[in-house]
Amino acid sequence: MFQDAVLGKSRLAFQRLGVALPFLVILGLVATAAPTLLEPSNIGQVLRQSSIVGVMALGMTFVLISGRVDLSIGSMLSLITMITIDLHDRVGPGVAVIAALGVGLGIGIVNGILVGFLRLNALIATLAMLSLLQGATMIYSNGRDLTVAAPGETWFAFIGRGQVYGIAVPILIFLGLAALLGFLLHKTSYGRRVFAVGGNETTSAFSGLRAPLIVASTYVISGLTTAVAALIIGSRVMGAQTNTGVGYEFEVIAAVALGGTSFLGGSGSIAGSVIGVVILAFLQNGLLQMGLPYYLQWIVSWVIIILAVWTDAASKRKKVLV
Amino acid sequence: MSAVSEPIDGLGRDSTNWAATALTAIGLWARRYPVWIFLAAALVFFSLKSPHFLSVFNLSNILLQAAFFGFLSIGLTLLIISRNIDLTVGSVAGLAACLAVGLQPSLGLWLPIAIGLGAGLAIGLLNGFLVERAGIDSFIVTLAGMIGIKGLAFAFAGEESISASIDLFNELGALRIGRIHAIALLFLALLAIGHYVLKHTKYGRETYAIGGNRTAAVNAGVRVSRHVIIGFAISGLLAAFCGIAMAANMGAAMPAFGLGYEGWAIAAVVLGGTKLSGGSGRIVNTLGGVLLLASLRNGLNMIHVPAYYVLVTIGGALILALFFDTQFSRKPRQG
Amino acid sequence: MTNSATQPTDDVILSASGISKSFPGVRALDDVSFTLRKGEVHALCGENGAGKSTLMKILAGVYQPDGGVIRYDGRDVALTDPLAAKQLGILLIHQELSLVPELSVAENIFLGSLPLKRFGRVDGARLRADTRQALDRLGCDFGPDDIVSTLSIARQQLVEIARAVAFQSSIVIFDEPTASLTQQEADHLFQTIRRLSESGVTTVYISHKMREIFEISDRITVLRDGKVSGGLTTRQSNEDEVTRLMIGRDLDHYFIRAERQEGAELLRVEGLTSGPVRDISFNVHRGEIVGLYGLVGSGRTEIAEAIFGIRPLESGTLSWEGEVRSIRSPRDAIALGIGLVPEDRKHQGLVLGLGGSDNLALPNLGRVSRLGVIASGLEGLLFEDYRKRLSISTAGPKQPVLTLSGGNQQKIVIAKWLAVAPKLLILDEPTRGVDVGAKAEIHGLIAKLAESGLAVIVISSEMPEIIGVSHRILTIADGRLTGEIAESEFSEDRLIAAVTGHVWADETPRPQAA
Amino acid sequence: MRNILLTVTALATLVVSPLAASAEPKPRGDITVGLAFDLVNPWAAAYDAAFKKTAGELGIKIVVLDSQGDVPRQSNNLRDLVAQQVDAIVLLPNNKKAVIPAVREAHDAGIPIVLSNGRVDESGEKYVVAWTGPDHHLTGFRSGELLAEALGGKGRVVILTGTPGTESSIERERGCRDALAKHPGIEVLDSQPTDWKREKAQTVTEALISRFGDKIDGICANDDGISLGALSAIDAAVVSGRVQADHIKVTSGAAFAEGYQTIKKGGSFYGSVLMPPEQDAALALTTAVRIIDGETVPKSQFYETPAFSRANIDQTPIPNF
Repeated sequence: MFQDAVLGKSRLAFQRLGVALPFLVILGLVATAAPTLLEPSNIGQVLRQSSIVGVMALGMTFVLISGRVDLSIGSMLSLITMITIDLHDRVGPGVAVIAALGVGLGIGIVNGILVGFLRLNALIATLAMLSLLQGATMIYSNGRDLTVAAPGETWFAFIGRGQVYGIAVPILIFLGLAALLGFLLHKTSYGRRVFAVGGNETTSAFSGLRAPLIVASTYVISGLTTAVAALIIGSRVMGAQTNTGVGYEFEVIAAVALGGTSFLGGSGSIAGSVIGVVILAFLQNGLLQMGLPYYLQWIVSWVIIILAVWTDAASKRKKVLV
Repeated sequence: MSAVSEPIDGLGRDSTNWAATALTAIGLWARRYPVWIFLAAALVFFSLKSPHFLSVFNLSNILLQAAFFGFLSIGLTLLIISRNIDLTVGSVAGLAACLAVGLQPSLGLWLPIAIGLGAGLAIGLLNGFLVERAGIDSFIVTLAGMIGIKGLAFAFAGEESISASIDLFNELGALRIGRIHAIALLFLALLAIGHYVLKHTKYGRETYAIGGNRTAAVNAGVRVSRHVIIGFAISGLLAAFCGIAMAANMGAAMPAFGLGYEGWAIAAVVLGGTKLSGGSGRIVNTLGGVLLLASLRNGLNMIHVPAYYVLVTIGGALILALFFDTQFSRKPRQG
Repeated sequence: MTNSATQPTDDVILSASGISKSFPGVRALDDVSFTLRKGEVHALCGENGAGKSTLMKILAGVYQPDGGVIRYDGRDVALTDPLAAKQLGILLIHQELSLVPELSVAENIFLGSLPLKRFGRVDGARLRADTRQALDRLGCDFGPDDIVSTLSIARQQLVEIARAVAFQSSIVIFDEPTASLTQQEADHLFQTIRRLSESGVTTVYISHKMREIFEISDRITVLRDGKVSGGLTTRQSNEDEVTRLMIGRDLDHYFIRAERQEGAELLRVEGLTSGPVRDISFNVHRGEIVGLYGLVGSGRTEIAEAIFGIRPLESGTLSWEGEVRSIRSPRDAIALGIGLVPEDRKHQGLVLGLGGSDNLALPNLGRVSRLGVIASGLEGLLFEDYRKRLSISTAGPKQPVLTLSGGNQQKIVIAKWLAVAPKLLILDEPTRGVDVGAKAEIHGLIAKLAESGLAVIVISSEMPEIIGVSHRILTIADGRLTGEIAESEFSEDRLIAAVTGHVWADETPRPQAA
Repeated sequence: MRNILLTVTALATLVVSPLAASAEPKPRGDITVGLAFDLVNPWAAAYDAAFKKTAGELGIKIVVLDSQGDVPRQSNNLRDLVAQQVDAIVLLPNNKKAVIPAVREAHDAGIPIVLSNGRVDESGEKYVVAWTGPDHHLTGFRSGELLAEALGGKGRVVILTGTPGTESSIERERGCRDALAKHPGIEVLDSQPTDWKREKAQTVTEALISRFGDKIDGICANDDGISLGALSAIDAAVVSGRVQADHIKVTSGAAFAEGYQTIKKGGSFYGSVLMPPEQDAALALTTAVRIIDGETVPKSQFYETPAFSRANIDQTPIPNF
């Protein structure tokens, strides 16, 4: 706890490097085994693939810094994608996009009320929401997958498939949101409040901050980023499946944790999360390109994540008094 | 607090008072441990709604289903009280099940079981080591482990399920003592041991100390690191128990056994009133949480809630239970 | 049992020589030597950061020295861990109570060495009996099975002391034991220490409070910057000498009372009732310093919290500048111009992981930001301003406050509230755990604030402090206002009289183990 | 290996049900049939709908229990159905071995079990009254054959599977491999899971194209969703010039409506295999009711899942999911 607290801000730069460093070494090794990994076209592809987890990781960073966690994002992703695709053909892409953001906002508010205002345990409350939203997805779609009837004729395709100056739109959305939310988290008084509430809720309340509201707001951000991720995935696939988001919550949390955001709240950064996301995506892609069977990919990811976090923890310890 | 008794005559007086005192005591207890109220409410509700719910067959059924993830909750209660968490338990269950069954053709019955349990223990030790000696947060250690250990199970067993080749294994899994499954009894026995350990042994009392005030425990000379590592080992061992018990009951094993059970197990522990912030909790109440979730799942099946709505209902019920829990069990501020 | 000696003898029980200890970047102890005699009370003084705590942690086995020799009872010893120290008979009672809230008194006392029966079962009967014996010897009014979280802080401290009795420790180290105690509780503690001393136990007493040191100790060792700056016999020394050794210069005064320039009434509290506090009425004027004196648990903190909007009012009114206002949250209070320096600095006053400037900015985010964006220039300027005005020493505005001394931490809390430009500042135990130098600075600051027209409420359980700074003292006992004492009538006896009847419930003698 | 099965196709093995009941048939309104399966994909949703529809037509009551892909939970659900004393159970086993003890318990409780769309291991067959529907292995086999046909019996192939460890994924992959193994000119480069997700199928295919470049000639996918994900990746690779248009051929098991339309348009998506849930559900439920009525039913009512490509698409009905 001590270390996390101390390193919360002052040594963030170092800390981030701490995680990235062993990864770069490992990535180098992976790249020798799979030379195609570092081809420019592949790099672009991996970055684009990482954008869905990435966008959600941005929201999760806020939630974790405020000292909470959001496990509901996987199911939320499924539900919002389903609604978006359904409305796309029934009402039109514009309404679909607005509805997606609206639903993300709404679920974020519900999560926020449960965890922020009613003070329910975040882990279990959002686990419950995970189940609830999965059910809602099934009810909404009646268990069916949905697809866009004419994927070639909608501007909606631009979100997930478009390119601007040769850069895929999802990457632009990811990096743009990262810049925006990074600014919000690190440069505004709101962001400062999030750090304060996660660092010490009582002190925040004593300082006149509305801790419940701030906690709730992080869930709203998480809901909105999940909605954006749903737009990307919906547009990329031009369809929605009931299992679209299954398991995403753990991938997102792993990426954010890798980026140095503490589970105890009060420390972390958007830049760290971006690095964590990108690292994880390259690792997954590299292992796949090495031709490892899936189970070996899982085992190797396990070992590498532990090694990276361990190296990081060890380097932190050396730098800190006692 | 005040007794509601109105003594009518000398004869009934004692008993009324006694009853009132008992009621008050139950009321107080229920306020502290509301999970039993939820459980009672669920049992009453489902009994009224389904004629089959309260049958001996079904109740022993619920107990068996509870045991499946209940094993995991026992170890997790210990760990959560000491302010740690173990997300690998589901994957460990799958791995242990595969080892115990997959090695039967070459090693017989007992050695593979021992190897399965040993693997759980070893992974627990590894998790504990990483948390304590490498100083990584247990959530991250076990989140990464969750995937990796699943990989180990697939690497060992392949994708397909493996049949148990030794009949005794299956017979043990299907064994009933009276009307109750031996596995359920094993679960209850381990739970009782867990209760004993937490309540009456040095290890148990020190568990509370570590979760409640780690510095104090260190200063008092408690070997905290060793303690926590042992805690993870216990959790791993119990997870292995869970997997092997499931394999015995189903006469087969596959890596996907126990997948996602960590969520159920943790939810049961939290519903039982154990706080994730550590330092407090009781294992009997974890039993309440486990039974509540098992009854809920079984009960929704018995009253024919449409499949999609089961997910919604369980999610909603969990939130409601959590809500009432925070309303009921607000402890007075410490003086 | 060793209860023969009545006077401190010259037997050396422990000698430490040439102790050094470095942490990365800091030389915490540099060639420190001193001796402890059997049955004496040995005070250890020094400003925060002088190395007192490090030295004590070495004696308690928490840290290992880089160099030096410790001889205990005539032989060299290696204190490799807390258990080893405990087994030798050295017990450290930490400044922050080292108890587990959810465990019983007995379990806390014997934590780490619980007596066992067969099957690893904790021997409850023996545990209880041993605990009972220790508690009785200290004259405690609670039992072995009481859960620690239900006990008052003073009683929790007794639980720690009971450890020393239970383990028949020969050296007990107290690290600022009276920080959270009222005068009466402290007096009771001194009786306990004397009792221990009479039975041959050596006490090491660390404190910032000169009065206590001179009341209780036999000898004094002063540390400065990791070195021993002096060893004194208490009876042949005085406060000034100790202070000089501690800070390396003369300290002019302890208390500078503000010139009383009483202005208009600012706050009027009428019939305030909230939780344990009942029917409190008083007022505060601009430029006035009102002292609020009462025992821990008397309700003084709750009064502050009610005024500041943290606790809901059950009844009563608050008038601000003559108008009845409702304050439902700290936001409302801050908007009116009220600041609260809370009792528990680490949990209520600071976000330890954030830097000084971040903490300072917390209630002032509006001031340091433009359209919600933090202007780091403004933030830095604000911090720099207060860093100078309050002479806060930090490595920089972003240094996490966790790593600062208690005095500097407290100054940041005060600065944070001064920066909101309050009309009323409530300070709850403003100098708890703060060293002598910083203490004087804080007292001086309070005076200056009042002189500039601010209304101040100071809550304290340190009688010299409350008498030294206040213009008027209100006494609280059992949640009620028991008296109002004007400056001309200040005396310790008056204060004690106003809050007695609510002191130790166990003042009445208890049966004691022979 | 299981090619013998092909030869026995549709040959209803005339094993008489052991439960040739003697009592008079129950009135339809009193009959309750349980359905135990995983309601996790559109195919299952369509099955569910068809099951309900058939139940309505037959005038019987049903209890539908979903085990969310969790193997132990399916055993729990079977026991829950036994506790409710349903008259028969239709089971889509999510594991062919682990479900056997629970099947046996139902059998011992006198509840007939009809397996649908999947089998249990030999050791469990004696507890099962009848088996209906198609077979995942054959579905996979057909998709493999189709790919071999598309490639002219020669080329390099990757297999995209569902979620590792799920029965349908295991069996379809094995079927596909069995079919491809018959063509010595075909080499399987790799097999990777996609968790039945289109987006993941796309990501995996992108990585595979990066790795193998234009070496990939064909993709054999476990269902149309995976195929469509892979097609998105192929399309992008064609646009960026890394892969020739229409070079890679894709076939899959379990045709979806969208896949059907895509095949019809032509291009990389060569063909798929029909797995109509309607007939499946209707057959299973009718068989269960016939057993309750005391009729003798064939032990096995297997039917062929036809493969189709653009060539014969007009003779193939459109899947409704």
